[in-house]
Amino acid sequence: MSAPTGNGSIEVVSVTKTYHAGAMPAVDRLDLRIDHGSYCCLLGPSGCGKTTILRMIAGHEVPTEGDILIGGRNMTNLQPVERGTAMMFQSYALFPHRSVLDNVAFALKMRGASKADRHAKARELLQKVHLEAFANRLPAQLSGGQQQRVALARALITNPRVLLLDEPLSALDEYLRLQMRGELRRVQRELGITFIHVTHTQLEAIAVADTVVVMAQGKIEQAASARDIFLNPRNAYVTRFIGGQNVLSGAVERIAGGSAIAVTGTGARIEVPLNGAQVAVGEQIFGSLRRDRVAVRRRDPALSPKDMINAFAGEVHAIENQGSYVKMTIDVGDGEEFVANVLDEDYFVDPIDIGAPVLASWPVREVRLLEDRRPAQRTDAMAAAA
Amino acid sequence: MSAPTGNGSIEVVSVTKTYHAGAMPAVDRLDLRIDHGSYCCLLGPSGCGKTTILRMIAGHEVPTEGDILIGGRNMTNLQPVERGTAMMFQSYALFPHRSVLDNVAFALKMRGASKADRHAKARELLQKVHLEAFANRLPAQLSGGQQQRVALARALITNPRVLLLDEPLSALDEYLRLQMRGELRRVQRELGITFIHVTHTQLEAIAVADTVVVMAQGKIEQAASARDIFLNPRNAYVTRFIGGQNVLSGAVERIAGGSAIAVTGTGARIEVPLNGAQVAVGEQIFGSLRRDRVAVRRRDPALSPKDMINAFAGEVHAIENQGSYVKMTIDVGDGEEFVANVLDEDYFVDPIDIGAPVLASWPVREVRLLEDRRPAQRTDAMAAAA
Amino acid sequence: MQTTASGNRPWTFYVLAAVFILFVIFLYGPMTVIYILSFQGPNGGLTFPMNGVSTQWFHELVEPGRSGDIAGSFQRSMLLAFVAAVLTVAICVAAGLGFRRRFPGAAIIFYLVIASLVMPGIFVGLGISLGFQLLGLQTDWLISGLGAQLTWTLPFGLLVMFAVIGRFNRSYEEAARDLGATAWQRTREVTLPILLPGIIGVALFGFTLSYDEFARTVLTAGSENTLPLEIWAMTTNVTSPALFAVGTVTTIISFVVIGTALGSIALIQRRRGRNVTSH
Amino acid sequence: MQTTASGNRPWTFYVLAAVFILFVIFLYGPMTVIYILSFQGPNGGLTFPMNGVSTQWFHELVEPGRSGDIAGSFQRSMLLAFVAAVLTVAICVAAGLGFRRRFPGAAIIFYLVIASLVMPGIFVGLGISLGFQLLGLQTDWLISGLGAQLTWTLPFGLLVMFAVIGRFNRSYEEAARDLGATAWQRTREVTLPILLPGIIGVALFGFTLSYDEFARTVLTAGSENTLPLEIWAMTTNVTSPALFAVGTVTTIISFVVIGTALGSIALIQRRRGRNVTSH
Repeated sequence: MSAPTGNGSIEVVSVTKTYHAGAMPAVDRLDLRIDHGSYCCLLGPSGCGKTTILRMIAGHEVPTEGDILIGGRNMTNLQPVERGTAMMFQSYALFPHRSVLDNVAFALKMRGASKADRHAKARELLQKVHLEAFANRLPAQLSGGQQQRVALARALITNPRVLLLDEPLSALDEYLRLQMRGELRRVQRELGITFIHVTHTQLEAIAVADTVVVMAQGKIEQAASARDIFLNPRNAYVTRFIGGQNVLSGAVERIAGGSAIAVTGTGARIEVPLNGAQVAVGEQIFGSLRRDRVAVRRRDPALSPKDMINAFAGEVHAIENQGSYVKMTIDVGDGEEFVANVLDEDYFVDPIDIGAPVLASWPVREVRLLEDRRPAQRTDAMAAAA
Repeated sequence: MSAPTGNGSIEVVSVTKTYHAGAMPAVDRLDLRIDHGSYCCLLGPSGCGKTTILRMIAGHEVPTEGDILIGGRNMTNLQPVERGTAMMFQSYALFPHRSVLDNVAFALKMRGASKADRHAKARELLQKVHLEAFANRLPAQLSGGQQQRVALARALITNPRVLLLDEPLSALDEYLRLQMRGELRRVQRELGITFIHVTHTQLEAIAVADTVVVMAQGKIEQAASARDIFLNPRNAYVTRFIGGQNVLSGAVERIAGGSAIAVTGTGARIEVPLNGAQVAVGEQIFGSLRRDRVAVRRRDPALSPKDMINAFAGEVHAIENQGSYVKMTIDVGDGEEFVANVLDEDYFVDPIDIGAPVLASWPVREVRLLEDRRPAQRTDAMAAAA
Repeated sequence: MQTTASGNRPWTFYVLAAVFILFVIFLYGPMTVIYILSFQGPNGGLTFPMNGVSTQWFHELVEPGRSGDIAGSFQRSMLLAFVAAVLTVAICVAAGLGFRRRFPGAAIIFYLVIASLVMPGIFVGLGISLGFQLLGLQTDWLISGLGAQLTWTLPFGLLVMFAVIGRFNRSYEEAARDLGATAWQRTREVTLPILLPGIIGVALFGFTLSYDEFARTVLTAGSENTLPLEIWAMTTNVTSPALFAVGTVTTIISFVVIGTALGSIALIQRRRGRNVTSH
Repeated sequence: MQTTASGNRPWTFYVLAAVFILFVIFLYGPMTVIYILSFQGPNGGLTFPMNGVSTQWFHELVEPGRSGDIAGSFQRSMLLAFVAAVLTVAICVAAGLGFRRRFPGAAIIFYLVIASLVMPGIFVGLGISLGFQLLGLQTDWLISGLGAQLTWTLPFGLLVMFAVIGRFNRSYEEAARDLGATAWQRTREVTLPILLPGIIGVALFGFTLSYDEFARTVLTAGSENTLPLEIWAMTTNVTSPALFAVGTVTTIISFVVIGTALGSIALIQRRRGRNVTSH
């Protein structure tokens, strides 16, 4: 019964998917390689094309252009069952009229296995997900977490080399969600097969994945390890979407000592280490800055921050206690959200309230240059002078 | 039109609510005091009675026993409109056939205000929530976040002294949820009225509330400031539910230097500072330990942890990258989840993988005694000897 | 989601399409014959060939006495259908709203009402006429006839109304209450407008089922005929194309009624956006 | 949620309850008279008083020739209703599944089918009999009669089926496909079993609407009567309580049919748990 678990590497080669002639493509000339045995998360807001990619790998959609390779073989036009993949659906799609055991055994029944054989194998899988006692129940008699495990067992019974998970945790409540995402990761490690997991939740992607693929409007914005995505987001979109970092921006005033000195919209100056990147004076550059590297202290309202560098003056816009740290949102006057995550023991020594004037500062080395550039623009002042 | 915002303190006095004769009460002899102008979160799993309390304060349910006082006056049997409260419903319950403006003006229309008056006041409120441009739209034409703001404006038009919010963020996606919870907090500060907010999400409660009320099965487990709930959970239930801390437990072996030395189920020894509390030898005691205070290092598998104190030997069960820290779930062999949150820069120096043997240790001062006690029990060994 | 991997339509699709085209031909072919023949020339007969084209048979309908009491029975049927629709809406909406709260005996009454759907129509009429006879009352289209039709329109209306109200979110009413609306204000300003599309559907059911009713009405209409009864009488007596002219007119009326009703439902739904009724 | 602050029932509740009790009395009172009179003694007449009690009129039903062709027409009606139900289910299920994918002209066909609901029944029958006449065919209850009834049962069945399939989650089928089921296996093992309660509902509609049909059937049944036609003939010819015995028997049959159908739907729904149909 158990086919050998072949090579589960995935190649998406220049794939485009357009649903209606003339409409915006859901997926736009996308290339992606996923190594065998890795855990990959496709992350993006709804409508970014992540589910479409998953469904094309599964064989439930056919690309308009381009190829899907699994284990090095072109599978673009094959039926799902010929691909060695298995899919777990968002609401699990457990068959409501079949027992848990028959749900899990379904794929073997379709392949013509005898009742004894398929039930034996199904029981084995139910044991793995600790649900052997529920074999004769109907899905509606199980909790959400149990249903998810049945769906997992049902998908795994054919020994797929790739498991495709469409928002596998979205039907669970917060508590179970945190618990089950650890379990998914464990199962993937144990089986050593490729998992591709679609989600719109940044923390979920970073928590479980080896590789995170951040998408927007049918294209990949960045594909990298979870750690890289968090530490070194490529551009302002990824930085904002992942959320652990602030986006800084300013027009380059001068370049000194391997760093660009840029003037922000509010007139503050920031220093951005260039690490060899080339930027031109006048160009608008962007940088990322970890929220937990920002220090916040009270500010004398009279103090002008104009001549300070690597510090923003502002007012506290919102305070959110997060348990082990406090999230302070600071209004720095340029419309971009600026957040400092301050350790709880530091914050509660002298709690700063909403509306208080503060100064936020950070070490230069924590700023990273992003790829976005905008050409030099005539400033309002120049326009007025002209 | 604008009635003065009276005193919005709430007293729930020994209230019981039973829906069906003979059934378990949804709320069971519950007492609660909420100060005027504070932001209070009722937190608990579904079915714990938190929504029932909210609805009894709003006047949509009548207590089976006990009294509800608002601003010091007994309101137990009054109609909602006589209470000076306003409620925001879970799915907002915006009237789909009325424009945004008419939705907001609805309460004034019911009070017989002229069209000009009520529209003027409604426009004023829409301006406050930055939706004046959408006044003539229908609710279905707005996004989820905009609908929430309309619901807020509609509830605030009668200048209530208490705003009751039933899971106000549950209909929003993750990104908006984070944004809007800060906004709710800001609005409450600005208006200075009492907010009572029902949620089942721990982080949400801690993030917005002055006072968090943790509930289970119709009773209050703990009511305290957000910081206190996080730092000093009263018992194991609250500790597990809030989630930032581990629960330790063991039988008291001896008491020394103001601390109890207890033996855990796996034979490890833990030290629990008593701070004057009385415990008896043999009694089962419980302690809480912040997850971000646990240090984890690799362990020689041969090493026996038996004679160590304040350290658990175990294997890594799950690893979840959380961006600025890594959540390591460690299997210490006693069935209780044991988690260490390790700073990312520490973890990634030498990443420990799933299955690796590790030793988790912590400073004694980070352990806090919980109120739960269980009397001394015959151990299995004693039973076997008998 | 709109397309799946199997791009071609299966053969079953074509079989199905063929069945439907057959159905449409079977139903509309003969009806078309009726519509065409209703424009038969003044000297034409009940079948083809057409002997010229005229609207003479339509004129004959409104002249009393020429082809039975078509004008009178049409007025009666319209009035009856209107009254039946109004009563069906009033009772079904009230019942739908009132019976959300359970009370002892609700299930029994509900099943008795629904069971009347499957009672043989002829016998319902027979029973009611017998009952009137036993009580010494005269059967009349607007009394016993209306009653007999309500035994048919009410259960249908109730089924629709319960389905509609089952999807109605009570928090709309609670929100209105919270905002100070009295019970009457809640019903008028919130509940009824939100339920409006369903209410129009119930009215449509009531009107159409009454307008077209035969089996229950035939023994309870008394001395004056409703339109279907008059037409039935005509099929045995009248040998002129006026019969077909009636068919053309009633079909047009039916289409206007259903078009207006469905059109207004669609309009309301579109105005409110798709996602509203579902929560 | 079960109770609200206002504990007492409003006066409107009692008005409503009264209306319903009146309705039930109006409908079931006369029917009860029929049921009682069907046990009239051998020498009793068509009204009260009862002249003894007997089951003689039931015996008379099965003896051919005594009270018209009741047994024959009953067999015809049962067969016709069964065939109509089977065809309605087959076509509606196929249409419901097939028409999920849009195709050019789908909307037109759909509206044509639904519009047939509001076509006056008498005229549908007239048109079909006229069509048969024009084509030189003989009308027959199992051919033209069945066709005429399908113009009534199919649109109802389609409305129910579209409602049922609208709530059917396509991911069940995709999951089956992902697990290696062929198109036929998907339909047989997943789609049809999940839709079963709705399919039973459609069958029930088809059976009941056909069994009780009068207006469309009367001109298309040909020389042999269906049960409603036979009963109609009896109301003018037969003057014995055998007529009432027919009423009692057909009512029992109707209740058995609806009870079995609704009971099996309830059973299936309970087995699967409440929350399944909704997603």
